[in-house]
Amino acid sequence: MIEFYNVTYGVDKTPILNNISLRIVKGEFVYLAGASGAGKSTVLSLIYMENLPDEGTVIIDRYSTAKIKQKEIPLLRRRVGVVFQDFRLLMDRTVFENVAFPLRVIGTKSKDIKRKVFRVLAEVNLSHVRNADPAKLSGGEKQRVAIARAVINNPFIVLADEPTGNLDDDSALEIMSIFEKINRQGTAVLMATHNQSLIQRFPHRNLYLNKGYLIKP
Amino acid sequence: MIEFYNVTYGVDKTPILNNISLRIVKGEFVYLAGASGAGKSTVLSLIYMENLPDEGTVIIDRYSTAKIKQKEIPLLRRRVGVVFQDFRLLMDRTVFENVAFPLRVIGTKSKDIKRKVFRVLAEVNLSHVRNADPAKLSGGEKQRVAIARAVINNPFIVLADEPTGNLDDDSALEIMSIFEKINRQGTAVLMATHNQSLIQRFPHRNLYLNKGYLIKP
Amino acid sequence: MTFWFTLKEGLKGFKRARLATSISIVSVAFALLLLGLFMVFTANVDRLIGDLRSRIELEVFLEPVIEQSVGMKIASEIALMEGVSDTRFISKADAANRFEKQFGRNIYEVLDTNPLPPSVIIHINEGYRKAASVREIAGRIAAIDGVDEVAYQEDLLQVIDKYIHIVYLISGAFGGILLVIAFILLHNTIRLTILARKDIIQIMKLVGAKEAFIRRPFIVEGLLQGLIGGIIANALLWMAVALSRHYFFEAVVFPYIFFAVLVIVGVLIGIISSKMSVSKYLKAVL
Amino acid sequence: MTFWFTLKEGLKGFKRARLATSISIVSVAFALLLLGLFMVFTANVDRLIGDLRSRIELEVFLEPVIEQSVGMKIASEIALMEGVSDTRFISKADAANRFEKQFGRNIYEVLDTNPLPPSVIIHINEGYRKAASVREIAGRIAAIDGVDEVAYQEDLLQVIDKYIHIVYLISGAFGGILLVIAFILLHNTIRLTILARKDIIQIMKLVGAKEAFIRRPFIVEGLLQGLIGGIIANALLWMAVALSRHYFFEAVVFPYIFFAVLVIVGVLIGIISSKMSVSKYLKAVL
Ligand SMILES: Nc1ncnc2c1ncn2[C@@H]1O[C@H](COP(=O)(O)OP(=O)(O)OP(=O)(O)O)[C@@H](O)[C@H]1O
Ligand SMILES: Nc1ncnc2c1ncn2[C@@H]1O[C@H](COP(=O)(O)OP(=O)(O)OP(=O)(O)O)[C@@H](O)[C@H]1O
Ligand SMILES: [Mg+2]
Ligand SMILES: [Mg+2]
Repeated sequence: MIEFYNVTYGVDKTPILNNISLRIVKGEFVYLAGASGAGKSTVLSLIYMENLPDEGTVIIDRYSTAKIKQKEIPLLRRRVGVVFQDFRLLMDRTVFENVAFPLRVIGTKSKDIKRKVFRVLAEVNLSHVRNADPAKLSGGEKQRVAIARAVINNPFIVLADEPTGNLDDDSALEIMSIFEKINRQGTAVLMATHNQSLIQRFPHRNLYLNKGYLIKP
Repeated sequence: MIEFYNVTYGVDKTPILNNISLRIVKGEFVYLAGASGAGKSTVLSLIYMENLPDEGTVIIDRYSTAKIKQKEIPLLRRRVGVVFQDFRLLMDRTVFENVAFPLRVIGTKSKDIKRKVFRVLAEVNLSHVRNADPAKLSGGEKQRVAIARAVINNPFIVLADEPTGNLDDDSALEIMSIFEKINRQGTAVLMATHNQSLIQRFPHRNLYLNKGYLIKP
Repeated sequence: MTFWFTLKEGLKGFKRARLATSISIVSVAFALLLLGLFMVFTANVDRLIGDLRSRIELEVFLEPVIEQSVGMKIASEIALMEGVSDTRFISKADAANRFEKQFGRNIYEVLDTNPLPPSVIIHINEGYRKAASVREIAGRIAAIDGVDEVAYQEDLLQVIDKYIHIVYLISGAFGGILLVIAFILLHNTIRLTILARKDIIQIMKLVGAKEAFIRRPFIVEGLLQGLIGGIIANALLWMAVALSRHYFFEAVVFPYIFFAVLVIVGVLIGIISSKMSVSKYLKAVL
Repeated sequence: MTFWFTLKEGLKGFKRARLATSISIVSVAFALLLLGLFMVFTANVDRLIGDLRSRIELEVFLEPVIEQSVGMKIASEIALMEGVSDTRFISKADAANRFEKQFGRNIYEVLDTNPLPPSVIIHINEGYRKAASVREIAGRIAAIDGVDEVAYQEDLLQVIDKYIHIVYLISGAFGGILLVIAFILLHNTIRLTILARKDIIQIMKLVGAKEAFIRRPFIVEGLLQGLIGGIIANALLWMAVALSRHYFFEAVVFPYIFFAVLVIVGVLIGIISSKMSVSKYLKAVL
């Protein structure tokens, strides 16, 4: 369902990823570990196609970087939920509208939007700040808004870039249980993380990146 | 050296901090723990005086919120290094210039700036990206730039808001050893963090916040 | 559904970027006001030139010995000719009065008889106030029995004919420059308001919004900026016209179509600029 | 040291916000061009009115029986009077020629003798071309022996005197409105370029920079925007003047001081706007 074939990617002749091949099947839960600057966020960016590989092919669902048309990219992204490392919230609207945005994009009815957003906000413990300005939230609260937005649209895979980095251990456990739950419902999860204790507590397949190379386990 | 006397702070009638009293002495290393949204970042903001208490007094070095003049605040801030949770890098200039900024502010000579910045960048392992655009760095790299900027000016205290949130364990250990080192040199450190394993590995006094209240140990 | 969502989003864009949008509206209003002032100015210059042309008169000198009644018959004959709007008969006595005015002496002081010829002063219809047509009319009149000579300020007419082009050219060039300037100013302002939101545009794209979906509310916002700016410009322009009617000329010309022109120009620039700017940032990220 | 750092920072600001700054410079240039065009326009209208006034002439009719030599003596006597710039003597023969031109007939065809008086045409010095002064001069001339009557277009003079105020008032009002518009447009553009960097300003403040330290490079940047915009405006204005000299009037007036005025206005607005906007965001955070 997600396949990398000998993917190489660089910026300005600096290689960032070298000859990466990997496969994530439907409904799998996979960690992406590696030191700071190893290329984890870059791997994720190739999946939601913010970046395209210099060499090799990335295949996501029925889309291949070899032949995807530019106007198909939004359709791909609606099926992939992303928790960005720097959150990338829409700072010009409320928490509610941030979470609702992926539903607005596909033209969901207002009533359904309201119902779904309320449910997801409750799951991440943010019901009380739904009308707040995201800029004023604490780091962990922003992170949870990003998570809510990533899962609202029932994607087939959620890419989570360090989704517990700004969370205390209790909140991190809660968030992990949310990811476990959506994973049990059939959604694949690819989580870039440094949190070794989480990896040990919730064991799943682990991809390890080192300076742009995928290390065989 | 840092003293909170019955400090209360809120926004729009929502209380965020309630009746906080604490003291951090010269050269101490103190953790500030607590769940997401407990008010850790807000406590730090009262120290560098982005926010002023609604009630009570905060005394930092020779400045008291009761009588500090607005134009003295920059002077205070030059003595307090802050690693912001969201980094707050100057996105319009290079990594080098970001780290150099606190020195420019006090009019340090270019030659000295170069020497000092190079040394600090080497300590946080960022020498190779010194001319990069901060927006393009990985999460952990941005965090290390923020740390470098906080310590460049030999502050008497460094406030670090979740400074290892985006770092893998190895990098986190390295960063911790940097903080330990500057602490040994006499700089106080107040670190808001969720990372229990770090707290256990490097034991120091721990302040615990819960929903805006400081819990007595 | 989508239409209303788009409109609502466009309106919300105002609130979301309140400062930028209000700065932009003020700029739009003032650039359009400028354009409006120039249009009013041009309309008034045009009216003035029309006035000048309407003052053209031909003086037809008749034979000095002609009977007054015959002269008046010739005058009414001329009045019926194509291109002539009206005629006025100047008798020998009227001519003597004019002589005195012009030379400061009564002609009867110097002479016993009045040697001055009677004449007919004629005005020309609007469509015929050009050197060529007037010359043609003068020729036809000169052929009438009893007419001695036809005099008119041919050189003035030629000057008007010649300079009118220059006046219109200058007005046109100035108006063109002004339109370009107003366009550039509005366009730049709207670009800057969207530049301030380029992150938002890029995030929307990364979260799966199609380009059209992102673009539409911004276009609506640009349209509304142009519309509101146009309305404010109209109000200011109307005040300026009312003030100048009160203090300077009551006769300031102000075609109400200008109101529509300003609003339309504002709305078009708003739409085009928003669309161009948003597209730029949409292209900046994959 | 600090001066050079500030200047360098201001220059770097250009590179750091290249798009915003270039949009702003273009806006500044065009708003100033506008102002320049208007100043040129006004200067030319002023020249034109001066021209019109310089055409004022008085015609002094002498006694018809006077000797030509006496008439010429009177003419040179008048030429020496205060306010008179030059005189031209029209003999009886010249008057006869003028009669023929005006009435279409040779005066000797009708009469044996020439009854037309000789006259003196006089022009007035620049400072005296007002209805009151001219009336006073005419009075003094009328008192001279041998002068029969003094004729001039008093009504034309009164019209110029009356309307000149209105023309200057309108020009002044229009110029004032234009200055306000140009100011608002520039100010808004520069505000928007700084709005796009408000985060930077706030971060600087949080890291211990004093307000003046943050403000200075932005002010330098605003100054440079105004300066560059002014220079571009001057180049465009000079092109416009050169083109209109080539295609329309060779005599287009263009005082070179305008170059300086545009640059100074641009620089002032750049400085003031930057300063105001930065201060706003400096106050937004403690
Ligand atoms: N657009 C870019 N231009 C230049 N260098 C880039 C760009 N994007 C990423 N890099 C570099 O590529 C390397 C990998 O970046 P990436 O963000 O993928 O790391 P990461 O594994 O996510 O690290 P972290 O754990 O710190 O977030 C980094 O050294 C980064 O500086
Ligand atoms: N300017 C503000 N306006 C409204 N609410 C605010 C503002 N600043 C902070 N808050 C709220 O105050 C609470 C405490 O925020 P703070 O950032 O101090 O938490 P924190 O302990 O740092 O959390 P985290 O670990 O998630 O960073 C949060 O619920 C936050 O939403
Ligand atoms: Mg990363
Ligand atoms: Mg925080």
